[in-house]
Amino acid sequence: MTPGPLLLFAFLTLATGVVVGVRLSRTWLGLTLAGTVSGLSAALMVLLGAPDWEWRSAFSLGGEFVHLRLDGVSALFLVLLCMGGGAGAIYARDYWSEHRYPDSAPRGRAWWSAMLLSMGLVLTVSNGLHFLIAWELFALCGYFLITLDRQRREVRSAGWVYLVASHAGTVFLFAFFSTLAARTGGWDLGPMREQTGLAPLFWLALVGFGVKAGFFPLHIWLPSAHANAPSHVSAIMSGVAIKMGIYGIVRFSGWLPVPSAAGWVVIGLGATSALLGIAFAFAQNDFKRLLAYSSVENIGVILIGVGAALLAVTHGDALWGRLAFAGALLHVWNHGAFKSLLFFGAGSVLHATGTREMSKLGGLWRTMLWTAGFFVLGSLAVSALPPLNGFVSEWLVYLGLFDAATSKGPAAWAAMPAAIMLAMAGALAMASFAKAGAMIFLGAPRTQVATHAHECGMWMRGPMLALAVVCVTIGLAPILFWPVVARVVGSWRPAWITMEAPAPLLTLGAVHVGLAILVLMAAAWLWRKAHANSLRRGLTWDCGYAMPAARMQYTSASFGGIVAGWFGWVLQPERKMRRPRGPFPAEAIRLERIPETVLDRIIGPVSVAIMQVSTSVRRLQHGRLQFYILYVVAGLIALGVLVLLGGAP
Amino acid sequence: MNLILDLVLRLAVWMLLAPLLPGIINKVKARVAGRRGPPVLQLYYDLAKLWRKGVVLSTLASPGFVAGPAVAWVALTGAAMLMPLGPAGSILSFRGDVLLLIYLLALARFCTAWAAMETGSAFEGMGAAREVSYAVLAEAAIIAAVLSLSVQTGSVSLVTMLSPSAGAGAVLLAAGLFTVLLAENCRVPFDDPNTHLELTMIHEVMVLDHSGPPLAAILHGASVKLLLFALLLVQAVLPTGKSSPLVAAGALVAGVLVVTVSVGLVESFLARLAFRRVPLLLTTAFLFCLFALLVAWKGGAE
Amino acid sequence: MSGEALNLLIGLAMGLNLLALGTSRLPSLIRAMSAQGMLLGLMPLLLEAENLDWRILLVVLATLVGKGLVIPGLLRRAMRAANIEREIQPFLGYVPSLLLGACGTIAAVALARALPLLPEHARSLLVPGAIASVLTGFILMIGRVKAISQVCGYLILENGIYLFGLLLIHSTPWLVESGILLDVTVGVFIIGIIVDRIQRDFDSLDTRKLTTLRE
Amino acid sequence: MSHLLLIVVPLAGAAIAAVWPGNSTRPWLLPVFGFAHVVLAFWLFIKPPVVAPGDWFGFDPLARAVLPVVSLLFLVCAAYAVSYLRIRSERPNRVFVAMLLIVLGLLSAGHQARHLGLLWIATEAVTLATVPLLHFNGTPRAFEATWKYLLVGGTGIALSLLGSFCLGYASLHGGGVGNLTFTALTAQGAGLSRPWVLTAWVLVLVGYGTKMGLAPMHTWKPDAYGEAPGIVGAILAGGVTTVAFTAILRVRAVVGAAGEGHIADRTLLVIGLFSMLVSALFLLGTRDFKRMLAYSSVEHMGILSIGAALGGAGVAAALFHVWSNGLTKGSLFLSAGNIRRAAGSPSMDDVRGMSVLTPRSAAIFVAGMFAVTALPPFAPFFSELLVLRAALASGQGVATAVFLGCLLLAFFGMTRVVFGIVDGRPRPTTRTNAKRFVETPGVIAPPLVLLALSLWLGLFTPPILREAWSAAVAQLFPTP
Repeated sequence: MTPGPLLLFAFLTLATGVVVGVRLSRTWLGLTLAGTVSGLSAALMVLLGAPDWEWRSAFSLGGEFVHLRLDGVSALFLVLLCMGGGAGAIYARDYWSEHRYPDSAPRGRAWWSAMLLSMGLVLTVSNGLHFLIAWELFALCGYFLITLDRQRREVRSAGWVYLVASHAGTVFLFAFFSTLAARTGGWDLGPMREQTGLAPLFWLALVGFGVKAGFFPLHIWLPSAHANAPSHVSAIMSGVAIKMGIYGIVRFSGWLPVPSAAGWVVIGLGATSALLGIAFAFAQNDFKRLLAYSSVENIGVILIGVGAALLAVTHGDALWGRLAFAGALLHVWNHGAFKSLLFFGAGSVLHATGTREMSKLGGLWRTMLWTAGFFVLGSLAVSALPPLNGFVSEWLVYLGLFDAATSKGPAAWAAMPAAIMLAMAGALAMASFAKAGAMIFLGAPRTQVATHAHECGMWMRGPMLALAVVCVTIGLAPILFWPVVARVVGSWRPAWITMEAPAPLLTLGAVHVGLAILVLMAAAWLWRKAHANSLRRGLTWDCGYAMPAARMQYTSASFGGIVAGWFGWVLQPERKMRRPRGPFPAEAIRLERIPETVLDRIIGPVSVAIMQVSTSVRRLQHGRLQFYILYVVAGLIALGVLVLLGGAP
Repeated sequence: MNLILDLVLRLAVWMLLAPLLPGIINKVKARVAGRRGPPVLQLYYDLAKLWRKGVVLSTLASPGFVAGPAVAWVALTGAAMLMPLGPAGSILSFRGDVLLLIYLLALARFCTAWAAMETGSAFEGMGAAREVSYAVLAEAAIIAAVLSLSVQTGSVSLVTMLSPSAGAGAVLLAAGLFTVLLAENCRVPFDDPNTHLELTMIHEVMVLDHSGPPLAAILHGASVKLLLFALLLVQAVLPTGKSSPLVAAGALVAGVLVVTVSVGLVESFLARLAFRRVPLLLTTAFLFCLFALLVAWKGGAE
Repeated sequence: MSGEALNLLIGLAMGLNLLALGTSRLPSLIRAMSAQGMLLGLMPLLLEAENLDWRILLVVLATLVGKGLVIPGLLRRAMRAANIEREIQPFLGYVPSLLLGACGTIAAVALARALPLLPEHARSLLVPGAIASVLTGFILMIGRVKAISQVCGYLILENGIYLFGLLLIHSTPWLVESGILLDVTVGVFIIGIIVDRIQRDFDSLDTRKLTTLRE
Repeated sequence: MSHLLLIVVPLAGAAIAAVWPGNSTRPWLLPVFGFAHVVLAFWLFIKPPVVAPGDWFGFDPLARAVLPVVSLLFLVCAAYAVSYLRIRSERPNRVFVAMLLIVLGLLSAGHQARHLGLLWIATEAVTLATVPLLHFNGTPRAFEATWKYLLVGGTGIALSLLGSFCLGYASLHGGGVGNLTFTALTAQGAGLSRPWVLTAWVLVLVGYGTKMGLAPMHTWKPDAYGEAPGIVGAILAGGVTTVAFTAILRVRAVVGAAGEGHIADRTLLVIGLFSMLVSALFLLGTRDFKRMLAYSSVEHMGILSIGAALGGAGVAAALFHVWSNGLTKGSLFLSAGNIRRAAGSPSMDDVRGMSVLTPRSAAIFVAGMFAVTALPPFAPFFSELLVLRAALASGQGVATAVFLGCLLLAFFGMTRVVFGIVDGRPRPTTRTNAKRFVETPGVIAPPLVLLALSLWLGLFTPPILREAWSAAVAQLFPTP
């Protein structure tokens, strides 16, 4: 039994899903699940030691023979894809249901299958031309999924920003792949580490894939797109789609030789994204934007690991590189799991209240206990707190960095700052998610919508439960996943293939299990103890204030205020303030908005400048024939001059 | 078998000795102020009383309000279990346990902050915000300190890291870690543990609405944390590695006492900082640790 | 001797260029243009003086009729319909355009020196004349606002090209020759029709009114 | 002789159309003769006849490489014309139908012309024949557009005539007999007088470049495409420009034979990049979706000329791009025509929400837009990628960067306009106007077919096509 048939089956089911999805929702769900499950099993088969699977077609597509390949790296991401795709499909059944969105729900199903299909192809094709095709299709599906709710203007503009940003990235990939083809004389891809001349191409790939991965400062499209998309789409975009960028970087840094500066740059980008991304997240008031920025942070964490690995490659295959890289790979899965979980949670809050502003929510735990629980779990995981999965992967990355530091090679100069920034990012992540969870679920409802919230249905809770289970499992038994990671590391760099589990991984798992048990026991015990002694309910003692109102609670803006102040230089918050005046102050306002700095402060002015050029050029088309003929003459003269210049023999 | 014994003994030590420190600090402060002050064992009495007392729960609070302190206490005690006790070593030590320790502290912080936000009171919100925000700088400082230790000793597990040959950076490290200790345990000049002006507080204001056993858990956890940091500081600085067990143990106890007393002295001679100055001080602490790291980098070359 | 006569005709044509540039009255512009056209029409007779045959005659006749009668007739008709007599405030004044034309002519002679010519053409004015007319055509098309003047400019341009084409009169097959001629004539004819339509739609031939299509 | 049928048959059709009585039945002549033409073209395509060197007309490899797509495009547009002219039954279509067929005939002539003079005659004749098509709508705007088309185009074409004469004189001066057939000129090769050849090249490039619509000689294009019916736009953009392009290629071959190929390539590259840049800047700002198509066509002409500048591989890619651009642009023009007719205005200032009013046309329009902006798996993606690859293979780093940058800007501009008119809520006036337009299969199928063809061409390019293109390359770059 090879992965081939399973993949074929997955392909067929998903392809039929594209067609029937428009009509039959149940059949579609069945097909999608079947497809994802079989894809998942194929990937696991490879990860658990089956040899790489490779297939070349007899027919040619676009003038090239189809060449599929499923090796460790592809399989790792394929698992993530199937996980996210399946969960999202189930979640969407209620969340983006037929009767709430009669026109866009069918489209949504078709595009969903198309998205899974194209991403699967991105992961498996091994031919530059077909890779580009699959990549573009996947970007396009993403666009149409983000803009499912086309009637809303802000959705459309967010989608447009995503579309053009991803096209900008694709342009770099055009350059990358055609240069590759021009240099190697063919579109076929595969390991070509020995052709050292190809090393500079890494920079093209880094930018091209980086836009999709959304590391700072190429993340401009990410916050608005993830915030405005339907939540199951946000989940797959953030959990899976941006990982395609990581896949590209990992894949081609593994197949092609990399310039010696690559490691430094990547680790630097990673650290920057981690710190700034989470700083932006902490300052947000829109909880989906917060989640989006936290994705930027996690991409940063992953890139720190990848960068450390690249450094290790250029420093004589140092061992610490493997640990960091393993951590990064594991974090790809972990982030996929807990970020999808969080977006699902956010989705059900949105579904119940219709608002994304935390300052309008509060006290939801009473009505949405399940969602609250899952959200807290996700928060713990994303804040890399033991005993959950987030900590495991970051722990591995840390170990790599520490070893790099203790090795005292030049790499330490990258490792030490990276470790410190990672620590700060971790603390900020903890703060952000403490804030998010508390603002949404704790305290008193700040508005009516929050009071009348309701728990989401089984179809939405199920996927959350599944993902939560994944988070807990990886957290409690990391050792189980080591062989997988080791396999991938091996297929990334054959030199690293022999790699036994770092001993403490088992201990860590044991400690985590113990911790989990103790935590539960202690909580239960204290709860019972509190009840055993007398337990009274009373109004919050608000410093003796008689009638505390919901409006008096700490808001997300004030919660983030301190850090927003520290990072003011990059956050550039826009404040609107009217202080209370006079003996009987009428109204006092304090609004704070955190713009997307790179977009507003850098891309904005540049595009304005370009538009000015365009307007001035368009003035030349003023309708006066005389000038049109003058242009012809001018062209004549210019070309003549050009020829004369070139004509000098 | 003796693993269990070891565990029990350690637990006992930690749980029994930890509450001593705040008592000592208060005694020192009282003496300096020329008062008699509360007995050194005051905290034990308080804990015992609180443990028997009933609980008042805010109408808004969820079960998390009680679970938070419990989890935090477990996390802190777990961290304490990872912390080696001089010659006795630690009960289980593995590569990277130091990171686990740091993140357990973070877990504890998350839970206290969470529990604080439960009541929806503006004051607790304020306290939690301050706690998590200042933690960012504190974490940076701690990681820098840990890095310097591990660069110096070429290891990533506490037992080996914490028995250094007195590195040149020991002084810097001491200064940095001491400041972090003050910040993390909400002592003056960062916080005033026994004022009643909530607006000026971090930790106290977070636990404002807690009562009974949960409050007991929080207070005890805090004392454990204090002891933890004191031990970290002492073992990071004192070159107890080579010396005989008895000497080492003595040095350890003495060191902890010194730290505690100096905390008390600081509290009696310094005023609490204005909040906008706090980041400055923390950054200074971070820089101390950073320099310690650089010194370790240079010095540890041989 | 035929060379001399030819140069004389070309000189005349170049003079007509300057006249076309200098005049502000449309009728005289049209007259200049058509006169030039007829001169050009006559030239083949001189060039092919020794071996005349009916084809040449046909071509000559067609040119004379087309350029001398049909096209000017069309333009006059449009002009009358629009009852305009003279060009009003051109983009490029008459004196400047005259000077420009003169310089152009000189430059043309110089340019013709720059390009290598066959000995038998070395002394004829064909090439400079051609270039000069082309330049004149451009100046008129760029400098004038009345549609008719621009058409005249276009025709003078074509005349210049025709003049250059005479260099190849031995080598180009008469079929091609006449095809080209036919095209040109029809082209101008259609331009005339469009001018007429524009005159009716915009009831004016002032091209400054023809600027509705713009960015 | 069958290659002459390609010219004669449509002209005969035109004659019939000119005398055909029924205004309602006349349009059917278009698909009939279009079909005949397609059959002929593809028959010749599969069984290419031998071309005697001296022939004035010949179905030579170059003609074989491009003429079929023109014919195909014409057939689909003819099918569309039937239903279009039914909608516009208020206007007499005698001239329109006749002229369309004449244009087809002349296009075949132009593509097959192997004599510089005949090539010029055919091109000029096409220019003249398209005039009645341009002002079919009979509005003042249409006449203004026609006027500009005539004078700018006329000037250009005149220059190309001058250029052809110069080339002839180059042969005379080089001791030749001034025979203007390409075979003779190429044969004379290095014997041609260098200064005259270069002069000729500049004039020809500007002249035929004007017909192609290369910047800065493109100014007639937005006006003409903006005012003409969709079919005319499609045929202009897919057929007429192609003749001009083949003309440039043929002359380029002569210049190459004269040993000045590198200079010609440089000029082609520069003017191509310039066209792309200018059109991209225009696309960023334009608010009229038919003019947008014109600018996009300018951009693609730039891509063609860049391809032509890159030697054998580039020319092959350019020929591929002729096919892909022709088909894709065709579907865009036709669907845009539908939208224009339904919306009653071409400006995105007053057209919105067409996805509601004309869902099918809007969908085709969006898909076509993605196709023409090189999104896979449509044909332009593949052809442009090949151009790119050729550029990189010949080490044109800077040119590649500019090329990609312009593609990106163009994408910004086009998505902006297209989504601007497709999304949102339609205005009431648009609603009422759109009631009168029904998306019958007759107006939906043709653009859809073209889009499908583009898709098929991209994914399953038949080997025989590639063979035809490489044969054309072999003709243009003879390897001694």
